[in-house]
Order: sequence, then structure tokens, then C-alpha cells
Amino acid sequence: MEFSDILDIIVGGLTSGMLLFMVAAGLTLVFGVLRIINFSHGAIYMLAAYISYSVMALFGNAPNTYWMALLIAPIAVAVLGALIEVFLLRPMYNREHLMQLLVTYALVLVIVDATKFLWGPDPKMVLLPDILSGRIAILGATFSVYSLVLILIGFLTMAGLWLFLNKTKLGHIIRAGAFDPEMTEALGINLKFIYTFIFSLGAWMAGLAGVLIAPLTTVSQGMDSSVLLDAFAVVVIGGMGSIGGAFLASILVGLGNSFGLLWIAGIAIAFTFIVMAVVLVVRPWGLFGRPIK
Amino acid sequence: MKSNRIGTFLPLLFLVFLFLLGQILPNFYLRIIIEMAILGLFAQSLNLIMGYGGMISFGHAAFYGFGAYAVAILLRDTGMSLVPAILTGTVLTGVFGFIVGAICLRAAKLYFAILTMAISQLLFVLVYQWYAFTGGDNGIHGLTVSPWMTDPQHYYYFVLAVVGLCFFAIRVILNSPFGYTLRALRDNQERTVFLGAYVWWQKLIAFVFAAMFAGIAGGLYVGYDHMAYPLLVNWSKSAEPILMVILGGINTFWGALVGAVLFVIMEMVIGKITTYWLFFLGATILILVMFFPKGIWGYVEEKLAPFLARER
Amino acid sequence: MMLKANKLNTYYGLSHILFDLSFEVNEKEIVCVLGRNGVGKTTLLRTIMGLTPPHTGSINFKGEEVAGKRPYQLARRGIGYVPADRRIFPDLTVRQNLEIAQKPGTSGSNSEQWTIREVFEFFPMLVKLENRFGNQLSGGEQQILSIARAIVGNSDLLLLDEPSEGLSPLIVGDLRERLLALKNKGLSILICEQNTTFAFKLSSRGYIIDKGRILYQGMVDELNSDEKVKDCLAI
Amino acid sequence: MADNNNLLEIKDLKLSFGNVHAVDGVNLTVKKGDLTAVIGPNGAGKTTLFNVITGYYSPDQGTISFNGQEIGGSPSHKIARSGIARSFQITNIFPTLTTFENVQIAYLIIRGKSFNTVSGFRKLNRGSVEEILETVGLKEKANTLAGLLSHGDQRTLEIGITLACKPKLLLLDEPTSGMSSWETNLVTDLIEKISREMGITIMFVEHDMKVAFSVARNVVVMHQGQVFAHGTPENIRSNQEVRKIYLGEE
Amino acid sequence: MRKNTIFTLTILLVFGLLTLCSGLALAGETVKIGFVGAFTGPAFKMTKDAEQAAVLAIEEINATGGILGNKIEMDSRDGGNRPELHARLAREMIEQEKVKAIFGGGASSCVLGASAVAKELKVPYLVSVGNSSSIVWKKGHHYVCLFESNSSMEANAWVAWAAKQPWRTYSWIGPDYEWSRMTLKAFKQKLAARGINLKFKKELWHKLGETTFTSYVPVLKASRPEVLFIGTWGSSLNAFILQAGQAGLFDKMKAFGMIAEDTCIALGKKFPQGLHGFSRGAFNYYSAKEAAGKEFTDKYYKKFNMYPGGFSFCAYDSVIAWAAAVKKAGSFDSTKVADALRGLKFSGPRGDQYIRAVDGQLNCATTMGPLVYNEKYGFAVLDPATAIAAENVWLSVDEVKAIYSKQ
Repeated sequence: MEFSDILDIIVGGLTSGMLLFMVAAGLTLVFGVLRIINFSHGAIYMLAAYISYSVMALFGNAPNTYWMALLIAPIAVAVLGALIEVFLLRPMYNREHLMQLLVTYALVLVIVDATKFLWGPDPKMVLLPDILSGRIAILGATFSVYSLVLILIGFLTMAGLWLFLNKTKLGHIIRAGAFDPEMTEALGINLKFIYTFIFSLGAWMAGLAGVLIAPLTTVSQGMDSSVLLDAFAVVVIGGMGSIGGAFLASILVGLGNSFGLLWIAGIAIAFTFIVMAVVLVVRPWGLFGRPIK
Repeated sequence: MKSNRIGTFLPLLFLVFLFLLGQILPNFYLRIIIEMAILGLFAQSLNLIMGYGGMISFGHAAFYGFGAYAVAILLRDTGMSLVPAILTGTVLTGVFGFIVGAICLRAAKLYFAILTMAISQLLFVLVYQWYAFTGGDNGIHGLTVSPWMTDPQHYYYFVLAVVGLCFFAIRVILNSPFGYTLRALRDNQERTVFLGAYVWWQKLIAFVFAAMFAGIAGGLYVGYDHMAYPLLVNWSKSAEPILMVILGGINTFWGALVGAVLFVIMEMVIGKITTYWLFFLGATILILVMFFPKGIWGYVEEKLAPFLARER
Repeated sequence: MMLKANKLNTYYGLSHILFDLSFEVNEKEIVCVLGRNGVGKTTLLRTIMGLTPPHTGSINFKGEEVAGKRPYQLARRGIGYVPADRRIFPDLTVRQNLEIAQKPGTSGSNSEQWTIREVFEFFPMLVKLENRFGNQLSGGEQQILSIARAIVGNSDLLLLDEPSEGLSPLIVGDLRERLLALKNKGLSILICEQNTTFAFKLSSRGYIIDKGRILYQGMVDELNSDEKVKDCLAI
Repeated sequence: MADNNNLLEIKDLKLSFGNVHAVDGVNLTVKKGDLTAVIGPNGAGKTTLFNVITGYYSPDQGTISFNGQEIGGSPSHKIARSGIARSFQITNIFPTLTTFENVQIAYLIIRGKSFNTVSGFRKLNRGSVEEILETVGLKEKANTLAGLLSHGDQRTLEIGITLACKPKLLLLDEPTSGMSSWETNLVTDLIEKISREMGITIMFVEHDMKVAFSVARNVVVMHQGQVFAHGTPENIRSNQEVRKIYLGEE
Repeated sequence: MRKNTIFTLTILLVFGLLTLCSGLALAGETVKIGFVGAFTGPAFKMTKDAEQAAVLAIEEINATGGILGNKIEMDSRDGGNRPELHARLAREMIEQEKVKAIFGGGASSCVLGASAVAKELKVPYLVSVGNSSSIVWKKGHHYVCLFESNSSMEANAWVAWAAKQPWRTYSWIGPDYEWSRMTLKAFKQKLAARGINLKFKKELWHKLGETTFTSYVPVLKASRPEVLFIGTWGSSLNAFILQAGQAGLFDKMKAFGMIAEDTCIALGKKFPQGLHGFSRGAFNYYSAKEAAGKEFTDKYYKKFNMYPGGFSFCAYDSVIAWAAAVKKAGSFDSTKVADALRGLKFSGPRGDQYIRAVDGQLNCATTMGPLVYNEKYGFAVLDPATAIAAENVWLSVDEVKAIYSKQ
């Protein structure tokens, strides 16, 4: 084992952590503001990946049309997210949690079958632009450029969300609305719009994650459920509603998994859930969450 | 209390009807009814804690699967016959439910739901990997039960008897002080504390009951399909009883059964026309949740209310 | 006329709280609503603010019927709400608390537009707290911030719920002075109080309510000298 | 051992939230059979005091002795079982149960029957529960869902629930809040009747002075977390200081 | 009122569908067969490949006048990944639709579930997707036939192939479940039995359906074996190859494993060099070898505008074998057909084949070899393919009988 190998493993772990975070961030954001567990987050992620394929196909399927897909697909699902919020979730806010959960769960069934119907059985391949598909040597280790880009995007997403929520007026409004919706409305802020915006933003982030992962895998049925459970676990470990928590938990799970693979065989399948169970038993509201009443 | 008599009379009439069905229906339909009854018991066991106790569990399949695997392994390894195996399996599931409940009840509401899901997912991983004991991903197939039980008509009566007894037992529990304390907890936990209730124990015991009834349902399933497999423990299986309870009507006694019946029918009927049946299931749930939050049976019950005694 | 409410009836769930309540607030006027706790004062303000909309009755604000409007719509029309528990956002700084509440006044308003800087000038004690978080403020500081938050939204009418509660006498005096200054700048204020002395020193007119009904109303001087009023408010 | 006639003795009780001293050194003695009104302006600490007595909060300091036993810091359900029953400021019933079931469930829980899974709930102790419903005047509405009762009836039902707890001490938090004057009269009569006929010691928080002074035999005035005055209604009424804290000062 | 209307409409809709279906069930006078597959989840592509081939086979049979003068009609059902649903659907089709045989398959547990029903109701079950050896051996019975090499045969084929390769230090990655654990174990043992001792530097197990391998790839890279044995399949495999390729894993080591057409097609041009794969029915290999293979590939391409996958060959074979068995039995009677299937000889796109009488296993070869990108097809194919005959890798008749006698 050489230093370059360790470096390689760290980068690998961070990459998977950041991919996880990209999905988890939207999930935890929506929970933090709307108090809804969005089961359909994974389905939206898959839908965006399929849309990105179609966008590229529309523009001739050249690798560089990926940029178009990266722009359009997340926006498309963000629009869908806004529609879902307005027509399906809005009537649910006064109802029990269970009913809200059922709506998002039912959406999973609907969206998954719709993608199957619209895109058919074949896995779809999304190509990377040449500039991203190369490799680069640093300190004796070779990394895929895309891996480094993903890590960068993960950190940028965290930074962006942090800046947005902490340094902009809209961000402050969102945090205020999450803490005390009634008082926020009494200050002249239309929370309905904020909720739609946040759910739409959550969908956009799921979409972005979907488009980002697409070139690393093939777009196919089943990609939603495998990511959802892991992202969900990360959100719970970090504390539901805490974006920083999700970020640290993603890194913890990503790196933990990498080094777990190195030292303990056969742990990967249960690793995330073991961490989650331990955290929940010790601190049921997660590492950085607040207990909800 | 005249109307009350109609309330108890109807289920009896229903039982007679089911008995006659066993005489006239071909095996194929009997097997469908068996499946409905088993899933109905599974859903009802969840309804006990979710509908009446207000505890949402995302991991209820853990107990259904635990019961199923316990029975399957007992049948495979010990040469026990089905009935003692189910009895043993139920006790084991109860013990398992006690441990899981004691851990999960540290948390409340959504966190409780998530914790149950995490634990059931851990069990899934265990079952999936422990090849020597649980058969790993393939599961346990081709179990033999006594020839008498293998006959669908006989098994139909057996399941009917067991599920009927369980429903009766659940009914008794729900109509006992314990059952009403459970409702009181759901309505207003704080108040019951000031009435001197041991909330934690109350919930834990309810949880164990629910686990045991789910375990019985799992055991009956093994006697029916002669197999156990990891998906019985998966979170997607946990979603099924939730959907059934909502489909039929939460907070109603018969809703869980009605939901299970509808679920099986939908799966068969729509699945026959299109392989996209989940789309229609999703759409149905959306319509129900948006427009009929009380579920199908809840809605019917509301319409029948003038004719029936209050059945709660 | 700034605000005119007519025959308001409000329920909390099944509980009937306000009974046929009618009152009015004129421009540049401070009006107080007095009563012991539990008589429906808070509900009254919540009803006007749209947080607990009235079951029946009308609320006319600056010539427009606003009963049944959402709270944010009322806020945008120029009503500022200062709840009894202040409800400062604990994770935001003083400045951020003000920023999110800042909005332009309504076009028909003749009062000048507030900026955050002017608010800081108006409440000098907030200046040194600018970057303090909401949960690091004392009760009095929270109260001032809560009022500041309402006026930075360029409200024409302030609804104050028990502003003097839990404050030391020194701060209460200061608060009164600030509120009078606000009135002189053109704001109308509707204030619900238990502290009769404080309220009477501040307002020109008053309503005494009990069990959700108006028992007495009139100019403050009349009310102040009326023994029946005192009996109703105290013992 | 203190005076055997004292049911509740509170000594130097303190509880703060952060730097808010909600209960700030309360000393209070309640005699058996007493009917005490607790009054005081908003935020005086009345409800918090009830919450400490019933174990919802643990006191920071001080002792609470009930019937000669120290109960400060015990869990709520134990305190409830020792004979302190309470009602709440906000309506706090079981809305999806019927009136009868509301009282019945309280009756059974307090007697430790909540783990009985076999008896028919509605048939147990019918007589006693009906008696309580009779006392509070809800017998005709026995089979109505509590959530559908009028507000006044819901408040009355709360008293019924506390009565089912076979209390030695009854703590009622604003039993007449949100009631019409007609309903208020019914409840005050009821409180008086419970005290007189059943001999139960009662403490109640009240804002309506007319009610407080007409019913109570003793009045406790709380102000800023402390007992400001304690005496007969006449004493309190003539106390200028008390009057002053109500009208406010600067 | 509005609620009432919606409610009534919903009820009407459900019952409408119900009657519609029972009507449909009564309509046909043709002979029915059933296809139960996993149209939901990760096995969707394989299932669709198989189903399309079965549809094609039936079209051809009907075009030539059907079997024994009867037209054939196939019904498809989605059993997803749920064993009990596969079992229930199989039962429903047999008892209600009166199908004469069940085709398709899915995950091993699903096949085993449906197989138990076929055994109980005595109806032939011709499996073309899912290849656990338990299907024909441990849980085998008279009514089940398997139209691809089973897992044990495939493992042996890998052994035979790997024994000829120069590699001695290995690493492994595969999904964490019984099939791949068994495969790896058998692989090691059997090579050892041939006197070839391998050194495994790293064995990584991922969860089934995993699509993020960025943590795995560097660990494998750091283990520095001569060759990587890949047990991963399906969309997980696509993801692994892409991510490993991007990180330069295949520059450092050779790799071989369960890489079949679906992955080659999905990855297209992106398929890295230096990988070795296998197929259950490599269309380019059989097209070159057999006229029937070429004909099938062309017809399939023409009808569905895609090349047949390995499972297409298996499913096509299963239908024509059944047709041949019916002709041989001279009747649709399911027991007679099952009898006829045992030892049946027939000719299909993979050439002349037979179903072994003792266990119902088709004697299909396993084709393996280097995967090379092909301009004409637009994806990588086995080039050159080595076929390892079933007779070299399956358990002998005596061994199979020994397994049966233990049951």
C-alpha cells in the first residue's frame, strides 16, 4: 500500500460520499422546511437521468450535449416538483404525517412505472463531454477528472446552500419559515410560494444528482430505490433537516465505506444501516438534528 | 342496544358465508381468499398499533418475515408440524418484537417510524446473507407440511379459523381497557400520563402484540406457499400493510381486511391487463388520500352508520 | 378610518372566544384593549391579523374588506403584528430578523418609508446588538426587536400584544416613549394590555373586554376615573 | 411530621427556564378539604406551579410533600396514582372516544387496569362512571364523541375525567376558560359541589375574579413566580398591593 | 355529492375492469401459454429480451399453422422480484387461463417459487431467465426445464477457461448474495483441484443493485492483481465498468466475469478494452456458426430493431422446444408434454440441442472470450468466442441422481 493508493481511496470515498450528498441534500432540505419525508425523491432523480438521456438524444447524442442535459433536465423535474407541491402536497399540509408520506410513496409508484412506459427496457447511456472524461495524475495517483469534479460540485453545493441559507434574504426567510411559519407569514411573506420553491429546489437538486450520476452508470430501472435508502440513511444520521449534518454524514459514510472495504470484508452491504441504527439508538434525532415534538 | 346485536350478527353471517364458499369454490379461488385472509391479518396487526395506537411503523414486515422464517426453519430443521411451528414462531416473534420495541420506543413519531425501518432493514441484510441458516437470497423453498394441510380446502378452513381467532382476539384486546388506553394514547398521550398510565410499557406491549399477530400471519404464509424469502422482510413489504390499511380505512376495525382484499384484487385484475399495475395502485392511493382519507371501508361505514351499531 | 371591525365572532376549534365584537382605530391614534388574561385579547389581535380568521363579521382596513385574507396579505397591506411572546427567530441575527421583515409600504400610505438604518436610529439600543442572534437577547431587547420588525415592514397599523409584560419599569417607560414617537410619525397602534397604568398613559381611547365581549369603551380619561372599570380589571 | 391536616406542603420551590424564574421560591400549604383559587396576572407562574406539582417538570430546588410524602421530581404517572388529578388550561380530552369512554378510561387507568386485555371495556364499572357523568351533568351525552361536544361540555368533561381519578387533591387549570357565563355558572356550582359533597381538596387557577371570589374559601395570589398573598377572599379583596399588581405599575 | 360521484366512478371502474377481464378470459379458443417475468426492477431488460423472443417464436409457429392445428396465444404477467407473486401468477394462469405451459422466470427465488407451483399442478415450466442450479438439481422435478447453463455449469466453464490463462493472482468483486459467494467458492476449489492455486489479493462484496463504485475501484486498484474476476451483473456491472474505466482500473489489470450482451449494448463505444465476458447466446457467434442463428438474429432485429440478447436465445429455444414436445406427444396434455420434453432433441438458433432426460437441463454451451468493440454492431461482442460444451461442465447423471436421492 503506497501513499498514492491511500490518496486514491480517499478520493474514491469522497466521490461516493458527495454523490450521496447530492441526493441527500434535497431530501433533507425539503424535510427541514416542509416537514415532509419525500419518498419520491429517488424517483425524481431517476426521471431526471432519463430526461437527460432524451435531451442528449434530441441534440444528436454528442458528448458535448451533456451540458444541455445538465441544464435542462434538473429544470424539467423542478417544474414537475412545483406541480406536485401545488396540486398534491398543498392539500396535505393540515393532514397527518402518514397521509403526506403516502402521497410521496404513491408518487414513487406512478413515476417509476411512467419512466418504464416512456423509455422502455434498455438501459440508457449518457456520455460525458471529453473535457470531463479524461484522467489526471496528481502525487503519483491517477484520478478520473470527473471524480474530482464531482467532489468539487459536492463541496460547492454545500457551500452554495450554506451561503444561500445564511447569507441571502431569501435564505433567512426560508429558515424563519421553517422555524415559525405563522410569524413568518405575519411579516408579509407568502409561505405557500416558499414551500413550492423549496420543493421545487429539492426536485432540482435530485435532478442535478441524477444527471451527474448518469454518466457514471447507465440510466435504468431500479436506480431510484438503491440510492434512496442510502440517501435516507445519510439524512437520518446527520439529523433530519440539517444540511451540514447530511454533508458530514455523507463524508463519514463515503470514507467509512472505503476504509471498511480495505480492512473488513463483506461489510459494505450493511455498513450504512449499522451506522444509522447505532446513531439512532444513541441520538434518535441524528447527529445534528433537533428533536421534533 | 338492538343495533349492537346486528353488529355482532353480521360477522357471524359472514363466517357462515365463508364456510359455504369453502364448499363450493374451486381451489384457485380458495387460495386467493387464503392470501387475502393472511394479508388481512398482517394489515390488522399493523392497524393495532398504527390505527389504534398512532404508532407509524415502517418496519412491520420485520415481524411478518421473522414469523415466516421462524416457521420455515422449524419446518425444515426440526421436523415439527405446522401448528406447533406456528405457535413456537409466534412466541419467538413476540420476544423479537419486545427487543425491537424496547429499542424503537426510545424515539417518537417520525423517528420511531424511521428506527423501525432501520432495524427491519438490518434484519433483511442478516436474512439475505446468512446462507447456512436462512438460505440467503434464494430463501427456503419447497417446505413440506402435512398432506392434510396441503389440500387447499383444508388449509382454507385452517387459515380461516386461525385468522378468525386472531381477529377475535384483536377485537377483544381493542375492546378491553388496554385497547382503550391505546386509543387514549393516540388521542392525547400527555393526558394519559397525568392519569397515571405507564405509557412506555403500554406501547411496548401493544407493539409486542402487533409483532406476534404479524408473526402468525407470516407463519400462515409459509404454510400456504411453502417458502420464505428475504423480500418478506424488506421495506417494500412493510409498505404493503400500510397501503392496505389506508386503502381500507385507518381507525376502522374491518378496514385492514377490506384493504387487503382490495389490494389482492387490484394486483390480480390490473396486473392481468397491464404490467404497469403499480402505476394504477399509485394513482388509486393518490385519489383515496386526497378525496377519501377514511378509506373505502371507512367511507362505507360512514354511509352504513345509521344502520349499524358504532363499531370502533 | 384606519381599522373598523364589525360584529366579529371567532372560534378556537369549538370554543367561541369573541362575541359580536366591534371597534375602530383612527389614523394616528393609539387605542388600547384592556382585560384580564383569558378574556380574548390575543385572539382579537390574531383575528385581525388573519391568523385565526373570524367566523362571521367584517374587518375593514383602510377602506378595504380584509376578513378572511391570509396573514401575509394583511401584512402587505400595512398591518404589523407584535405577538406577546415576541417570536423572534432565534437562529437569525438582529439585523437578519429585520431584513426579512423589510418591505415597502403601501402606495396609499402617507407615512415615510422606514429603512433598517432608520430603525436602528430610532431604537438605538439595537445598534450594539446588530449581529447578536435572536436567542441571545433579553426579554426587553426581544420586545424592542419585535416592534422594530413590525415597523421596518412599513406598517400603517401596529398590533401590540402585551408589550409591557415581563419588562423592567425602566424599559417600560422607554417603550412608552418610543411608541408615542411612532404615533407622532403617523402610525396607528392597537394595543392589548393587562397593565392598565401603562396602557392608559399611552392611549387616547380604550375598550374593556371581558369574556370576549366589550363591556366599556370610551376616552381613556373617562375609563380611568370609572370605578366599575377598575373593578372589572382588578379585584 | 407536619400538621396532619395539611394535604400539600410546598417549601421554597424553584424552577427556572434559562434565566426566566418561572417559579421563584414558592411556599404554600393547602389543608385537607380546602377550596383554593390561584389568581395572578399572566406569567405569574400559576400553570408552571401546577406542572411542577404534577411532575411535568422537576423542580430545581425545594420540596413538595403530599399527604406526608415527598413527591417533588417523581414521574407524573406516579404522582397521579398517589392521588393528585389535574385538568388543563387548554381542553385536553380524548376527542375520538365518547364522553363515557373518556371518563371510563381515566377510571381504569388510575386503578391500574390499563393492562387488562380481556375484559369488555364498556361493561366495566358502568355504575361508577355513570355516577360521575351524573355528577358533572353529562349523562345524556354519554355516547357522544367527545370531540363533537360543545366547548363548555368538553371543559366539564375534563373535570369528570379528573373525578374518575379518585383524587385527594384536584388541580383545575382555568376550568371556566372560554365558557359562556351560563356555562361558567354550571362549572362553579360543580366545583363547589365536588368540594362540599365529596370532600375533595381543590386548587384552581381562575381569571374571572367573580368566580374566584364567589367559590373559593382561600385565595392565593401569585406574582412573578412567588406567592404574593394568601388569605380569605375578603382579605385579598381589600389588599391594595394586590390591586396594584393587577392594574399594572411602572 | 362530488365525493359520492367520484366514489361511485371508482367502484364502477374497478368492477368494469373485472368484468372486462373475465370476458377476455373467455374469448379465446386458441391454446394459451403463460409468461411470468420480472418486468419491474433491475431485471426488466433481460425479461423483455426473453419475452420478445417468445413473442417472435409464437408468431412464427402461428404463421405456419400453429401446433396440431391450434393457434398459440401467450399472456405475460409481471411478477416483479417477488417469489410469491411469481408463484401466484403461475397458479392463476394454470388454473384460470388454462395455460398449457409457463415460460419466463426471474431471480432464482422467484423461479423456485413458480417452480413449486408447476410441480404441484403438473404443468411444464420452461425457464429462460434465472439460472440457479437449484432449479434443476436441489429443487428439480419432472415439470421444470432450464434453457440456459445453470450457475454450476457456468462456474465450471469459467474454471475450464481460466485454467488456460496465465493469471495466478486475482482480486474479486461481486454482489453480496449466495449465487456469487458460491460461484467464487466453487471457482477456487475447482481450480485447486486441477492443481492451480490462486492467490486472491482482495475480495469485495457490494450490495445487489449498487451503482456507485467509486469507493471500490481504488481499493481494487491498490490490490494489484494480475486479473480481476467480476461477479457483478446488470446495471451494477454497467456502472462498475464505467467507473473503473474512468479511473483507469483496466489499464492496470485484466478482467473477466459475468459480462454479457446487455452491458456491451448499454455501454456501446464506451466499453473499455481488455475485458473478457461470456454469453448465454452470443448472436454474433451463433450467426456465424448456424444458419438458424443468423436467421433468428435477422428476424429479431427486423421486428424489434435491436439485437437479441442471450436471454432471447434461451426464451426462443424454450418456446420451440415446447412446440416440438407437443408435436412429439401428439397432445397438449401437460404431463405428456413434460414427458416428451425429457430427452427431447430439437434444432434452434443455437443449433441441434437436447434436453437431458434426468434433470431437464438443456445442453447449451457457455460461450466465453475477449470482448472487442465491433463497428458494425456499435458495441462490443465476444471475439473470438470459445464455446464450452455443457457435457464438459455439468454434473453427471449419477451425480444428479445422488442429489435427487437425498431429497
